Amino acid sequence: MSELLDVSGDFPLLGRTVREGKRLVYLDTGATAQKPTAVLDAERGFNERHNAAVHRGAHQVAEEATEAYESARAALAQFVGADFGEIVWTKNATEALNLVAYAFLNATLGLGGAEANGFRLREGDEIVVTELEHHANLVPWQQLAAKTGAVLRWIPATADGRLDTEQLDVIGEKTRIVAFTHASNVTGAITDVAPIVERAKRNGAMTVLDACQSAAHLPVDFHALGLDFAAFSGHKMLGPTGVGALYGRAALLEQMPPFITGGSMVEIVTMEETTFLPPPQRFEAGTQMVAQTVGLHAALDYLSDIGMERLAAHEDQLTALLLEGIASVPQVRVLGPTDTRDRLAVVAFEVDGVHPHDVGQVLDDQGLAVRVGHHCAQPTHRSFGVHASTRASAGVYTGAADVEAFIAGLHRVIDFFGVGA
Amino acid sequence: MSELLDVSGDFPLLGRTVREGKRLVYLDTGATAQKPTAVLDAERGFNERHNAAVHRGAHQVAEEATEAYESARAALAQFVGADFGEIVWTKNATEALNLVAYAFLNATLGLGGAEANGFRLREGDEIVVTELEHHANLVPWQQLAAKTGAVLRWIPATADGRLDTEQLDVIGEKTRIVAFTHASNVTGAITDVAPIVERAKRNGAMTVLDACQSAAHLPVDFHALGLDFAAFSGHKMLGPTGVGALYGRAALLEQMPPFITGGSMVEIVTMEETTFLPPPQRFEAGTQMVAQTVGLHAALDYLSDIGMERLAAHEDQLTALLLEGIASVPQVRVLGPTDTRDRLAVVAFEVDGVHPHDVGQVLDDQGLAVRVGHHCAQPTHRSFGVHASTRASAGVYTGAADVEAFIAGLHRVIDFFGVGA
Amino acid sequence: MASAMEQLYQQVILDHSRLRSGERSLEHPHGESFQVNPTCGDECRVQVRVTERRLTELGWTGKGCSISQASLSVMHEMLEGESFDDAEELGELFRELMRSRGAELEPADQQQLEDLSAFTGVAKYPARIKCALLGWMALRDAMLQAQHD
Amino acid sequence: MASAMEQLYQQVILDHSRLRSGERSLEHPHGESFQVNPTCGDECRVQVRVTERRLTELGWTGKGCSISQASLSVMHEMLEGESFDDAEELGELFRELMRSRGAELEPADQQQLEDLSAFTGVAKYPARIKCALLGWMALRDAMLQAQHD
Ligand SMILES: Cc1ncc(COP(=O)(O)O)c(C=O)c1O
Ligand SMILES: Cc1ncc(COP(=O)(O)O)c(C=O)c1O
Repeated sequence: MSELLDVSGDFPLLGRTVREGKRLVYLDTGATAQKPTAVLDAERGFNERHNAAVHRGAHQVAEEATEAYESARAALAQFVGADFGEIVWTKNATEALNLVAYAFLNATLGLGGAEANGFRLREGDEIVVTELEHHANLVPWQQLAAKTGAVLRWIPATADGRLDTEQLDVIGEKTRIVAFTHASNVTGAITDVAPIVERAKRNGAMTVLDACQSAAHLPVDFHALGLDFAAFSGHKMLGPTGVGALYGRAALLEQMPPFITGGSMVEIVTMEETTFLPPPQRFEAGTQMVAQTVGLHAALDYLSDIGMERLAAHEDQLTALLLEGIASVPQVRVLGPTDTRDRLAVVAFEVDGVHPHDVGQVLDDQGLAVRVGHHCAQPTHRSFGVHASTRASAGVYTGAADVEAFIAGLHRVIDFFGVGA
Repeated sequence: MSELLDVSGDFPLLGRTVREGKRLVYLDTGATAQKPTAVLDAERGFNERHNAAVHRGAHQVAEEATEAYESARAALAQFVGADFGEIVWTKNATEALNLVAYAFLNATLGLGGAEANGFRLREGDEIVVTELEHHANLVPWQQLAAKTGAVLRWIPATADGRLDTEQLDVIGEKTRIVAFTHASNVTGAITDVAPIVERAKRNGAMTVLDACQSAAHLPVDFHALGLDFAAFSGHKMLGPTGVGALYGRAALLEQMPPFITGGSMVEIVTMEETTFLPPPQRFEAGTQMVAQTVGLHAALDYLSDIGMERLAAHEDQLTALLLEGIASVPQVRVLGPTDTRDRLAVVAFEVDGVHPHDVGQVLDDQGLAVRVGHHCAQPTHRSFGVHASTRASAGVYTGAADVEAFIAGLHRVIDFFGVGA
Repeated sequence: MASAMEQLYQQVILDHSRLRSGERSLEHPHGESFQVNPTCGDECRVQVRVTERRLTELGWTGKGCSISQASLSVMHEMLEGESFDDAEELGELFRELMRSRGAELEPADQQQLEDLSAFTGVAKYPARIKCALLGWMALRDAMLQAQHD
Repeated sequence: MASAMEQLYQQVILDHSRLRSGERSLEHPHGESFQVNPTCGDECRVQVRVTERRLTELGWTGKGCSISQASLSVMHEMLEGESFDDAEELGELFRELMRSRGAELEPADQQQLEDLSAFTGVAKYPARIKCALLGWMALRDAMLQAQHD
């Protein structure tokens, strides 16, 4: 076993205590990550020196703001294996996924001219999702289907919370879109992307990857994966809230009609009609989350300094510790793979006879911050026959002591509710 | 004349220099405002102590984050004369306006059930905008019209850049939506809201106010104005980038189908279909700009401490100084009212024989940051027979010395390009 | 002194979450309501049968945490057979308790709340208040429905 | 030493912005392109007539700042009558100049750029680079079109 990282000192929030002086053990990184000082400094520094409207005006501060904003885009493109113009800023991954779904809707309603033909859906066209999706990569497609007459189909999950690769036949001739997660935020399972992309391509369908969990914890390369679109959020990657991004293959972004419309994405506007700028500006209407892109840039630098390979190795060890510790508590059932292969350090579980809210409460009382509920993935929970779970998830700043405290906490849950053997 | 405010010391960015040591005179507040230290501290403080996913999980930090997020909503509601549940967070005003337009579209496409009947458009229904709109309050309505067969009509501008109140007859029986600005970001003219709301109501049309410029510089009370919707942005109100809001009358928000869909806005999700939460959650999909709402809350506190009446009086004096100074330069023509009545401290102008870019450049060289271009309002410029202008706009931190420097700068422009009399 | 968490999980609550008094479906209810806690997907259905503004029968089904289940169970014990007015009054008092942030109650209120006063500790945990109130929201809805029919 | 702004507005540029060499519409152009600078709405239309990959005629119309107008004027003076290859080479060199952030050019390049070297100062103002390049984008487009017809 290689050395674990030891960087929690970089994260001011982790120094605080909760519930009458208990050390905070933050195991909710799957929901949102804490931010290193470097990120907070970068964001504040921007606001103190370079804040102005971007892509406008000829004054020096505006020039600097534009430079900061666009260099964050360049850094992000490089970080995820994309070209500069293939990154569209959004407020979060959810908006990014909706952007794609609404491009299909708007094209289907006749916008975008002949260029947008590839985005027009016909009744009976199929959209394929999976049973492991976060609601953000399920509900927009349901809505699109309801509005266009397309049919929603899905790849089911296996009993241990992976995609059932025996059932990729769901993707067929009628499939126009395949939207799937790179890693489940419930089971932690990492998807083998290649066979899905291969089958989608063979059938002429576009691929949309939910990279929310993966981009934050693994090295990703969207070009190498051959994807058409991918969505992710800054706040999961040590960046600020309020910023996310869509990756879109250049040729496809070119063809898409806009989603949100307004200032800074137009060419010529008359009272009667409007022509639009090329991507990525076409999809960035109004004043953007500029300071937040600068914060995210600092987060990417921080992650790159560590190295995503090293981060992934660090988290693999934590996964092993988590699964091992949990295995020692017989009342606990993991919802997801129980080995570390192709798996993030995200572990959802049930405690026999104790509701997740109650589990979480007793853990919280010990300073252990976990997530309880359905984690925005009700169908995934239903596939396990439960409607909610407790989830512990690790990040760059999580250490072995955190996992130990967590396992001790689980024993206290068992004792407190008297559900011991 | 009462005392001008003197608070520029609260704004770190204003202490910097540009272009080889020149004092920065920031006259681009109409585009985006600078932020006081209190705002930067609040945002950072949140990130250092309370950052977590809101409305989820049972741990203490998540509770605190939720409390911070919702108390920002309460503060904003109070600030603009709305009820708590009538404020929906968005990334900017542009998204807020699109949210309303897309609610109409989605209802028209059959979503939202019988409740959403009031949002269904039929071919020939009319949407009324004005010639003074920012693209953010024009293009989304053009798009909605193109997609639904509704017809776009507009109230023209007068020669001095106000709404032509003689032409309110554009609002008639067929009108379903009247979208208009509270204050033009080009001419600075403040709209007399009452007669427009009255006429809209009489014809059963909904009203959508673009309050971007007004909410930042005047006391506003959306209930008192009898509005149905209003949109505005945090970054113009001394708050962070990346946060804005929609005000919607409670009864109407209830009836609207969602816009962006995903996590945190759903009730029950199956693979087949989804039911949605009540407003405002229904319209807040995915992880929100939580730290930014906290920053905005601090901005509102800062503004309230000063008092919006006092701020408006301060800015009125600056308007007078600006208009007076400009009147002394014969080569300059103001695009907008030349008296201070019902007018913001936003002054766009032409310099005879000098292109706005060149005007802005020479001003910039003296440390004067103004905006050049069409300010996202091409039709407004066209109504003046120009395609671009230079714009100086003031804020809480602007002082008389700034205006003096600006007028001196204008003289230098005249000299530099040799267009003097 | 008991910790905040021990105050939260008082024995009354733990007992009621196992007792589940009134957990059953009614036939031909006059009013019913289904409520979901969006955080966790916890659900409950409350059904009522009514005679002259009196809850002659009150039944519930659902899945949820100990707080939500105990709250339903106590609700059933205290309100089945009671008048609408009493139910509304108790509901209002309970909602007030939940807004109290865990402050001590007046002795009179405490007496009226009976077993419900065991939920005082819940008010210190904002995220759990919804759990305690879920069944009461459903009851209010169900009563409204029964009134209108 | 001249300030950055004085370097930006060299006399050549101010002169050309008034001279407006080549400002006219062509009849029956073989290629034309309309470009807009989204920041300010500045527009230009460049039209070309072509014989054997040579720009026999080059005309432009448009409204814009001194930088964009001067750039079009110099472009006309230098390229009317020249071959596509020369036009492409010069355009590429000019784009390089604009990316240089105002660094000194090699003497050979400077010589080839002739009056265009007066635009060196523009490269220090990122927001103005688009102004200088607007006409050149239109020219490239118009030539492409003429080639395809
Ligand atoms: C009048 C007006 N409306 C709308 C907007 C758009 O606001 P935002 O860019 O923050 O979405 C602006 C500012 O740019 C504005 O001044
Ligand atoms: C797998 C997955 N997809 C999508 C999302 C949505 O991301 P956001 O809430 O930042 O839009 C999340 C996080 O909540 C996630 O974990």
